[in-house]
Amino acid sequence: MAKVLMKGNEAMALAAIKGGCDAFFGYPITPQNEIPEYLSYHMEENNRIFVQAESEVAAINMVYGAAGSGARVLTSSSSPGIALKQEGISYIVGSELPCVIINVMRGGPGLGGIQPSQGDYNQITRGGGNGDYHLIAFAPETLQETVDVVKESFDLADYYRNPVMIAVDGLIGQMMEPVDMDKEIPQKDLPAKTWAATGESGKRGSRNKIVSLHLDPYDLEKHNLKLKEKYDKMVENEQRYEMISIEDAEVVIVAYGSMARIARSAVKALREEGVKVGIIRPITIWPFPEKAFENLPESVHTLLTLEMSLGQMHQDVKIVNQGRYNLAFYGRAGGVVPETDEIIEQVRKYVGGNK
Amino acid sequence: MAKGRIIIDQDKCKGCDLCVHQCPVHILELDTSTTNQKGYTPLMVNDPEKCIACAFCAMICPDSVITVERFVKE
Amino acid sequence: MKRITILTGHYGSGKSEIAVNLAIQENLNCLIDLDIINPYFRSRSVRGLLESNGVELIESTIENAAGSDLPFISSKGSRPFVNRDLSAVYDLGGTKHGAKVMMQFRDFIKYPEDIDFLVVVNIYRPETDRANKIIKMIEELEASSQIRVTGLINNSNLMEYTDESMIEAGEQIIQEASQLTGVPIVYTFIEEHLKTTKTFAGENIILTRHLAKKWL
Amino acid sequence: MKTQTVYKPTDGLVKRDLSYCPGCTHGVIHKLVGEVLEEKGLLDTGVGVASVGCSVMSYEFFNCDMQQAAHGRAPAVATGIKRVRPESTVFTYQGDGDLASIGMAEIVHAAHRGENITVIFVNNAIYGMTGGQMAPTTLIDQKTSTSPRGRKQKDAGLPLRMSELLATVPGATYLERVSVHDPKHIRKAKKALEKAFEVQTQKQGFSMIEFVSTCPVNWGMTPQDSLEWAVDNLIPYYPLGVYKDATKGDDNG
Repeated sequence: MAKVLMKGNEAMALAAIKGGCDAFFGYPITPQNEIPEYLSYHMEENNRIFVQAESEVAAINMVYGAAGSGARVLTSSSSPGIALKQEGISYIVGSELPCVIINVMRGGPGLGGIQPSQGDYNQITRGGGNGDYHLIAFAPETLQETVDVVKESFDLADYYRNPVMIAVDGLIGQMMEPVDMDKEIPQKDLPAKTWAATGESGKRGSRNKIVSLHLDPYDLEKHNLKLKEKYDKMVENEQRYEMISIEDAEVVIVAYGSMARIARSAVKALREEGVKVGIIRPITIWPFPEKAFENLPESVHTLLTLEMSLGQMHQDVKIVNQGRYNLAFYGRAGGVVPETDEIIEQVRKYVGGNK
Repeated sequence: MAKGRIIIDQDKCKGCDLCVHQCPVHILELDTSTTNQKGYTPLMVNDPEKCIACAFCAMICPDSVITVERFVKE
Repeated sequence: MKRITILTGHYGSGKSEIAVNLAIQENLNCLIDLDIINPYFRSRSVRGLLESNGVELIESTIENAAGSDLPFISSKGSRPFVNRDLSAVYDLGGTKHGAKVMMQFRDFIKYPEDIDFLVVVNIYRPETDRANKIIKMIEELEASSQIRVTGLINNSNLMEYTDESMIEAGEQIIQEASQLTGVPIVYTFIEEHLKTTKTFAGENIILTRHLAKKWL
Repeated sequence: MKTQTVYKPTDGLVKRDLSYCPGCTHGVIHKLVGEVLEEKGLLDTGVGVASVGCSVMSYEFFNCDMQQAAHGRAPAVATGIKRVRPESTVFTYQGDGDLASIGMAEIVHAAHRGENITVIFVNNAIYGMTGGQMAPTTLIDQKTSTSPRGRKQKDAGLPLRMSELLATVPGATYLERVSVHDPKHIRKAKKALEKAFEVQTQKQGFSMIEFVSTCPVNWGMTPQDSLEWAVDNLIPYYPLGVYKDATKGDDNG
């Protein structure tokens, strides 16, 4: 299929339809509004469900209900709205339900602003809801990658019976880029959802319950340990990342999403001058791609974390680094997007340094 | 002559007393001389001959303890 | 070109880039950004560039609010409609929802003959990839703005991947819509990187991208 | 002598003991819902939504598919289920803290959208589960663990009447308030439930039956005194009756 020119939000919405999304529940918030707008028109056309809820809280609980009755469900929002959804996300994980959540991040804290940011890193990877839980979180860089992971996420969510989040900043939601909407993506062999409360206990001959309540602490712990096994499996199997110009790099940038795009253009310019700099680009921010840091070349002496936030991912870099390399950080916040030259200047501070 | 009878699932009874107050012929009472499996004083029928099988006791019972049968002519 | 150009179309069709290019290349007096749909990549984000080229930017009622999605529009937006000394380009938000803002100026439009109301079309946008869809969009835009569409712009592109054949493919489909509606193609915009010697329908203008950063 | 069964425990409830306190009318209401589901043949397609509060474990009791919802969100969860499973019979079972306080937005908007679901609302004017705190429906001067001197209007406002409130919402189809304090009212309550589920099976939209209920433990009364207190105090403030019936299409707002 030929490429088309898509806006990020619109592309994610169409990708969800192509990924087999049965139902969408959402609430308006800038800068993700094109997602519900697109789906309000096109879901009905495809005989699927679209509901504009009264709040983000209601929307995520509608997701819970629909996912619990076996549907493939999507919700989308932006940072403060995702904060409101945390209650439902925790229940969805606790009840082992699959769903896909798109977060088009904007500046915070509070109402913040509508300009792009990566300030939800902690909210996404540490979770704002209660209890021990995780969700797979993709932080794609291009619209093609975004479209591909949205489609794949529905399978992954079903496979793990766990929510999957697509975490992009507002720039990716708002930008235009050519995309092949029908690019093949990996598919999983998925069992039937025999656990779902579909309203067919008569046909099934037994009744299904979707529950996150466990009255006996030992039962609850057992349930938590079972969930933990799932998270361990995700950590083992779902770390995704890209290594860019790493082979002889002295300084390795760690950056994701739009920040990785800017870093990429900085690295291109620096490489033309012979500066040895590369990038580790996390594609999943949870699980954090620890494997990418395992066998870096001898030439590396500094890891430079770049974020459109103030050192949230840098904490993960510190954890994985374990004192091996010099660590440096540069971030902008509040919706300010750095220029390529700014990044070049940052990298220059560290080249030629000692290990 | 009784018009019917009630069958009490004694071990499910929580001894709440609601049925006792609903019985129009006043034949129900809690048996305070004993406790059931749950530790409650269960329901008993004092004068079964007076039962009119109205089922009021069963209707108000929150724990579905009572089954009511009416006698029918052969 | 007419004294006033109003640009409409689907979002992502390239209206804002074209507005900025027209304002600068044609030395227009003002650019009026009426985009209440898009929160990013609006022509108001290049205020400095416009002002250094002598173009007055008219946008929100709030100053320094590039980070706002509030729809407040400056009342100065009506000036070119009443003052015949001013040349202007209006940049509307995408789709019929963006075009409806024109209704608030309806009573100021004294000289309709001065106005070109142009639909920007990129056939690589799925909502305008066929002649019938383009015609439907024209009808929707006219209905919500209450202004008759006077021309079409071929802006068919896949950004840096654009080649001549894409512009030609766009021309073919837009021409079809043009023939069915009688609305002419008035401009073809050509990506700057494309060093082409070919000529396309309408006036041909080289498009320099100002809004999207290089790394995008 | 031959016998004929006049009344037996319903198969609409799972054969296990209810967890409620002795004499709590939750049990009576559970039974009625179970009976109606069974008699109308709706168990096979039923999906109930349990809320938070004393009825949090109701997913163990209703003999059909069940989902447990976060506090107050049952109508949103039910919306999600009903939209993707329109042929199922979806009901929520909620108390007054759940429905009238934390879940106010969800209940109003589910009614407002005219969601084709049935809501069982149990109003006993107190938070039972968490230890007898004041509910939005607690009466003026009623003492609870968070209104130790009795509820005062100047601090806590007047008690909320949910059936009356929802009757002003254009999307709601059928609203009735009932009581289960004696057999006559129990029969009436069952009829109301039958009507509510019929509204759903006829795809006529949102229905809610509000039950005036009791809480002997947190009210600090015997079960029988609780019933009498409800009759003397709750029913005068929460009058029984049909608050909206748009099933004939003569009042759809």
